[in-house]
Amino acid sequence: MDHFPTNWGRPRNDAQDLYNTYPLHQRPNNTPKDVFADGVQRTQQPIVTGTSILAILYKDGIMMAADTLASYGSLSRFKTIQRLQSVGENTVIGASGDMSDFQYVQSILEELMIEEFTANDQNELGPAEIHEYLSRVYYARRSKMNPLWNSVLVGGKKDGKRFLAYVDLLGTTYSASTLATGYGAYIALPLLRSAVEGREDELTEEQAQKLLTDCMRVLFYRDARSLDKFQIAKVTDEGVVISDPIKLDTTWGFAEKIRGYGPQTQ
Amino acid sequence: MTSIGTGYDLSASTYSPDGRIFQVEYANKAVENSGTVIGLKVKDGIVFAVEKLIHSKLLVPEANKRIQTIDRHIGMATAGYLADGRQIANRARDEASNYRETYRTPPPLTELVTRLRLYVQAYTLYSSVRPFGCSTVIGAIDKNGPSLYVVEPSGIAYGYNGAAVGKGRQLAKTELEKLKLSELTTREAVFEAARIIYLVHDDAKEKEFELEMSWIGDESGGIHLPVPKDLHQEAEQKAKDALENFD
Amino acid sequence: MFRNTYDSDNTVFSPQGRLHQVEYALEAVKQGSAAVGLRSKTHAILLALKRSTGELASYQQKMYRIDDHVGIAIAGLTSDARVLSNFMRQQAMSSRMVFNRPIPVNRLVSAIADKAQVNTQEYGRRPYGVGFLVIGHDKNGPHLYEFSPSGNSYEYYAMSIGARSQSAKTYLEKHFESFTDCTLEELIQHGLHSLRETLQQDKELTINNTSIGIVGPAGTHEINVAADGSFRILEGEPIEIYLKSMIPKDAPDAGEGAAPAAPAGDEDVQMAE
Amino acid sequence: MTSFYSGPGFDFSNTVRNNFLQDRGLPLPKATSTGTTIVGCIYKDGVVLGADTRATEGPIVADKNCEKIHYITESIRCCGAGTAADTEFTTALISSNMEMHALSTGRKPRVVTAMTMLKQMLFRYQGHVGAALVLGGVDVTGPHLFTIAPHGSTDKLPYVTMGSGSLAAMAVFEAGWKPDMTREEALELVVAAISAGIFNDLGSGSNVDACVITANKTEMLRNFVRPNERVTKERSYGFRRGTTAWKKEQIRSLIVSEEVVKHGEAMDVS
Amino acid sequence: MSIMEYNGGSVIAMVGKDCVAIASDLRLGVQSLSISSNFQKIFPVTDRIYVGLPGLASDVTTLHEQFRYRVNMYTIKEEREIEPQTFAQMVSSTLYERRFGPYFIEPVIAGMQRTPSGSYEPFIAATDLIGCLNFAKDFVVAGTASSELFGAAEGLWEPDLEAEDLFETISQTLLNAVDRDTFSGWGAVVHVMTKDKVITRTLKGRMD
Amino acid sequence: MQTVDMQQLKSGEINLGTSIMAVQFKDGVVLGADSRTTSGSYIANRVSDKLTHIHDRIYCCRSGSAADTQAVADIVHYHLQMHTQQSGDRPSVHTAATLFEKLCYENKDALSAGIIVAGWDKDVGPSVYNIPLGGGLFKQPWAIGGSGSTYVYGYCDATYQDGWDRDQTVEFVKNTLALAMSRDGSSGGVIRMCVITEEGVERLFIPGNELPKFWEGVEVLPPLSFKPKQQDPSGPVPMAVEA
Repeated sequence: MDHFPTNWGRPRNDAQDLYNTYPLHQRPNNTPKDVFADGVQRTQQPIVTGTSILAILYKDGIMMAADTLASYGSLSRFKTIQRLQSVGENTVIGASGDMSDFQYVQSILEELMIEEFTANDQNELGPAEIHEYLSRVYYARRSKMNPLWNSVLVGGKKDGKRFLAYVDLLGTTYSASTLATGYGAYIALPLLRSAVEGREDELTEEQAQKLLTDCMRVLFYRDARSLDKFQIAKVTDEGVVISDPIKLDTTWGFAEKIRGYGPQTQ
Repeated sequence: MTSIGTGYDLSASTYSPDGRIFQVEYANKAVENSGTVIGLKVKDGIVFAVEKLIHSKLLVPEANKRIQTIDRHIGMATAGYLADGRQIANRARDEASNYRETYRTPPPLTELVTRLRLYVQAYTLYSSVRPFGCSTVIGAIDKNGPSLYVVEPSGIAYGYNGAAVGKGRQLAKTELEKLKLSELTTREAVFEAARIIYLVHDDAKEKEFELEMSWIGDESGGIHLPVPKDLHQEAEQKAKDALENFD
Repeated sequence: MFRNTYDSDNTVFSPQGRLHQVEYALEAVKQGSAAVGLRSKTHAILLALKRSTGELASYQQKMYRIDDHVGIAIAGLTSDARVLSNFMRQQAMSSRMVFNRPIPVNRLVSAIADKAQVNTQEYGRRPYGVGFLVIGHDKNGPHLYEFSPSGNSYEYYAMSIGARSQSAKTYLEKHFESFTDCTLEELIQHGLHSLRETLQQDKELTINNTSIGIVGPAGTHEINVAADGSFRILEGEPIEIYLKSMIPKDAPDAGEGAAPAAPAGDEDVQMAE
Repeated sequence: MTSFYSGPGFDFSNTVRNNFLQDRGLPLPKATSTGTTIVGCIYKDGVVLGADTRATEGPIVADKNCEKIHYITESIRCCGAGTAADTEFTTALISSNMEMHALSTGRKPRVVTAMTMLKQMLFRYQGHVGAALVLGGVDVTGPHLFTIAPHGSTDKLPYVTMGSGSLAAMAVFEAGWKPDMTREEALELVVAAISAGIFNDLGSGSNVDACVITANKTEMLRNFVRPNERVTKERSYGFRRGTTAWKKEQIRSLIVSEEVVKHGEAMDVS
Repeated sequence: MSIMEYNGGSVIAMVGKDCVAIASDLRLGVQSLSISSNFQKIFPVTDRIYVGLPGLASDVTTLHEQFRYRVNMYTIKEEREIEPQTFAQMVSSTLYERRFGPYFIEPVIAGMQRTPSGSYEPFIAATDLIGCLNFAKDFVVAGTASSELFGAAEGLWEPDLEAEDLFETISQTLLNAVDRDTFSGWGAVVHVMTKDKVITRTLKGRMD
Repeated sequence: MQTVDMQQLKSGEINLGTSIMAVQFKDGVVLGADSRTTSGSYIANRVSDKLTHIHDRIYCCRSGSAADTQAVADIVHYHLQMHTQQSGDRPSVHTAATLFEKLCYENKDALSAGIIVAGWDKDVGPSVYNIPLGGGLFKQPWAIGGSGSTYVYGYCDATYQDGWDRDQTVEFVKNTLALAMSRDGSSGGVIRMCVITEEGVERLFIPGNELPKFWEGVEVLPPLSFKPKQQDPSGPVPMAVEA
């Protein structure tokens, strides 16, 4: 007979915490293994998806941009989805890929931030810590052959230091002064690189914003899963600001005189 | 003391012949000997105040917190065994987190208190454990507005407009009853809370103490935060002045 | 000895609401040799008295490094200390792995306190029989905590635990207000003075029976200290110089006297301006 | 030995054997491909074409400075991406046909003619001839620019990109293109687009080739920009003579030495 | 395993100062089994053209014969010896004819090209198995050790090597590269061409 | 894209994801199409013209494989020119549609083409023919096609009425295409339209930034954080607890 009420409903597992040395609330939750686990199919592909995220360093901090579309295959299913999320006072994350997984990640980050808040000891998690945490989460899930289907950019500024890094469904991480996920890595990154690299400390907020807007426009022109409505997030010493959705102005006039695909002229 | 020596008071799983569970009553004794904790539910918020007894002058002031945060919008303070109190707080955080995970919405206090008291009550049932030696004053602003509860070692939980536990609870309760709590603002309640703590401490004439206060209200953005330094000082000063006038 | 009905196990409250088993565990801490901790605004240090069971035995270890920024001194059951310090190391490493940040010291102390509380509430266990002094530094500066088997933990300006720790405490209470602005050398001097209070008659502090643990920037006598002032334990030869700086107990202004002045002619000890 | 007779068109006589080998689990090797960034853009007075100069074979750089802007006629040029051999032979064939067409009509050939020949040929092979082309030129009807995809579809646009670096190059165009540019603006934009491919796409690399076509002049700017010059080695790694041991040597002299022998009658050599 | 690795073998050609060299290993294998250590993959086409044919051994023979036939036909029709440049185009179109059923050969061509002024200049070229020509100014490689050859040659080749130096460079490049390729090796042969002679040397190499 | 599989099939082909339509009215027909050409989800051409001239008063809208539909359109164009040369008369829309259908049907295994043929002829006036994937000839007063059409069948059924004039028809085509383009990722760009009447062919062009607007939603999903709602504290005291 196990006399401890907190253990009831949990199988005894000698492999973990043999002597119950953990405090009650931290005991490893040894739920029974699912007998069908071997036959379970994990997520094979993303379903409701968001496209590229762009992010750059600039003089005062970091700036990130994402459109507000969540696609279902080729269907533009949800057109008002915010894909940028502030985490604490100094960090913003943006996700492409599966939106259900992103919402899950948002919720665990929310849990984490509440846990930090309730500790009430002035030890906030900054962008570097959140990025490290996310990389562990993503790597742990891919190691269970059940990845969270996202590419995430984490950016922020804390204690005067700018931070910008990438993590994806495999737990791959890297850091650079310009980052882009999805089609952005092919289309926007070349533009961002030539505009930003080497000028991270000179770029003003206006220049940074114009650059990201130009790239979002190019992406809207060339990515069939994008939208002409997007948001820009910036993190500076003053904290995180996520803009209201911005509508892109676009140019099409040059195409009016185009006729057909070959010799056609009328 | 009909209990001592009868052998009916050695286990939480034992009734006395007249139907009492002495271990639970003893646990209450631990609460009754500790510094006073009060909680006020007012018009637009919640205020906690704790009489933190200083057992050594080597302690770093303001470092050893007695009021804990359970969720952004939920705070709590315990009287009795502090280690037990932290255990309850950890459980409360887990429950709050579990609620959030399931329902993706902040836990209402009623729900949290229900879970918490079941947890505390489980420790009154078995000889293999002892009841918690602490009472918990827990309060929040949730979708139903401000609310305040006390969870006792027995697992009982009552809702209160003004709650007091610990050594000076009687006097504190009398003082609380004098207030028109439902008309006070949270800011006003801070002053009342400080005054009451100073009053009950003065009554006991005991060791040194430190006043610790927190609030949940419009001014704190609906989240549980320590009372700002300047307001804290102002309230403390007023409380001291009131005490002198009272004498 | 008086036989108490309510002290046989930790799941029983006494009619006064006391937990005798826990109180006895606190006594176990006093069985261990003393440890002293104190802090200035730049440093936190630990000093401990090591015991040896005999001529042929080595001195028992009193201090453990937990992480770069945290160290502990123990008093009580060494084996319990091993379990808890190991747990602390795991917590510290996990924080570095998951968040790439040094674990905040207060959380580390709370974690073992929470762990200790379990042993005061469930049948078939005993409370841990060891107390810790924990020093560490984080962005808010140096810290000193005491952890005790009751599951309590507090932050102090200065504290002592273990056998005859009350005498050391008395010294500390008398002087702690001056610690804030002390240099490392002065702080160690205070520490040694207070540790000396715990000695039995006819014993004294030697390089063999004294350990000093430090977090904070390198002192004037220290070499090869990491720039971030991470935790280090001084034992043996290197503490000679500190022992020498002590003012003899029978000196007019030593021990009970006012804050120790720099010994005349000893240029190694510098007073803060 | 019927195989020595070669008729026009492709010879499929090896396919049975090759399919057999493939079925036995021996995968067929990779052909040289031009991962490639190729672009074209119309400006005020004509057309500018651009290309990088890297050829790849799987992950290997097979040629560091190949030519991807192919000659069709004097004022029509064609950039090729995809299977290198296909782009070479397809453009060579169409170039030849265009020359014939010009000779038989007696007129300067038009860009749409080349475009139609190319698309019809590629459509016939249903994408198996892996040529992705950017065709540009100037004829009596003005400047023209087309892309032709391997399956034979065409697009008519004022600025186009193709190949694996087409996304990077297109981003540069979308951000910087404007109507009625000058020659310098157009050339600069084309160089920027190709450079974006060279530096961001693994399949593209080395130098920028450009070609400016106007109504009466075509400038082929081979290696117009060379941003990836190899630095000269600081030291020589030449081997001392005699390093390599050999077993056998045979020298064949190609000098036909004639000894002139005085003879009775000169010039009598059989 | 790819069909290109079935018999194994590698070829490299390099340009020097007024000279050109072409070299190959001598292995013939059937998958991992070595059959011959004297399998020539380089063939003279004219006095001043050599062609190396690494790949499937049956196609080596077939293509060699095919080229011989076509070169002879060219010589008869044109009444002149074929030039390396022209021969390279012939190789290319011969292979591209079988675009959809290729021979498994990646030819390497080396020769001395006659200039309008009557002197000779070095010429090298290689094609893939469907005839895509690669005219390099430094070196060309093909065969199972091609990636190793690329690496070694990229480091060792230098411009304007005299014939004897070119011999050392191409020999060392080949020997070191094939030592890291299981499908190539078992000895090597080098041909160095200058305007007036061809030196053919059989090298000592590892026989494993 | 660095290596080319020698045995490749028609993978990586350029696609007209497309929203196309044609509607007849009393005096003629209106054809309309978006301008997006995709290869995967990359937009290979954002301003393509999917309205293809077949004859003086006959145009077609193309959906499916770009290469196939262009080839088919070129062949029909050729045939109708020959037809005109030989008969000296303009071909009927029916004739053009029949030719399209024949090519699509007889090569159904090799082609992926969905075509709408519309125009005006002197025999029957305006007419619209729909030739779906695999062939078959279906005469309709209005026809929609392409991947975007699936999103707007309901709208067309609910909106279309007989007897519209030119302007009403143009408005209908414009709105339908804008709706389809806003939901279908494979459609987008600009709207190109053709109005064919006895008098001639009129081209209309709606740039991508001037498309008709429909509901898009205004808010973005709020973050998960919660803002407590204030309530009257004189309300009921929560939870009754047994004494």
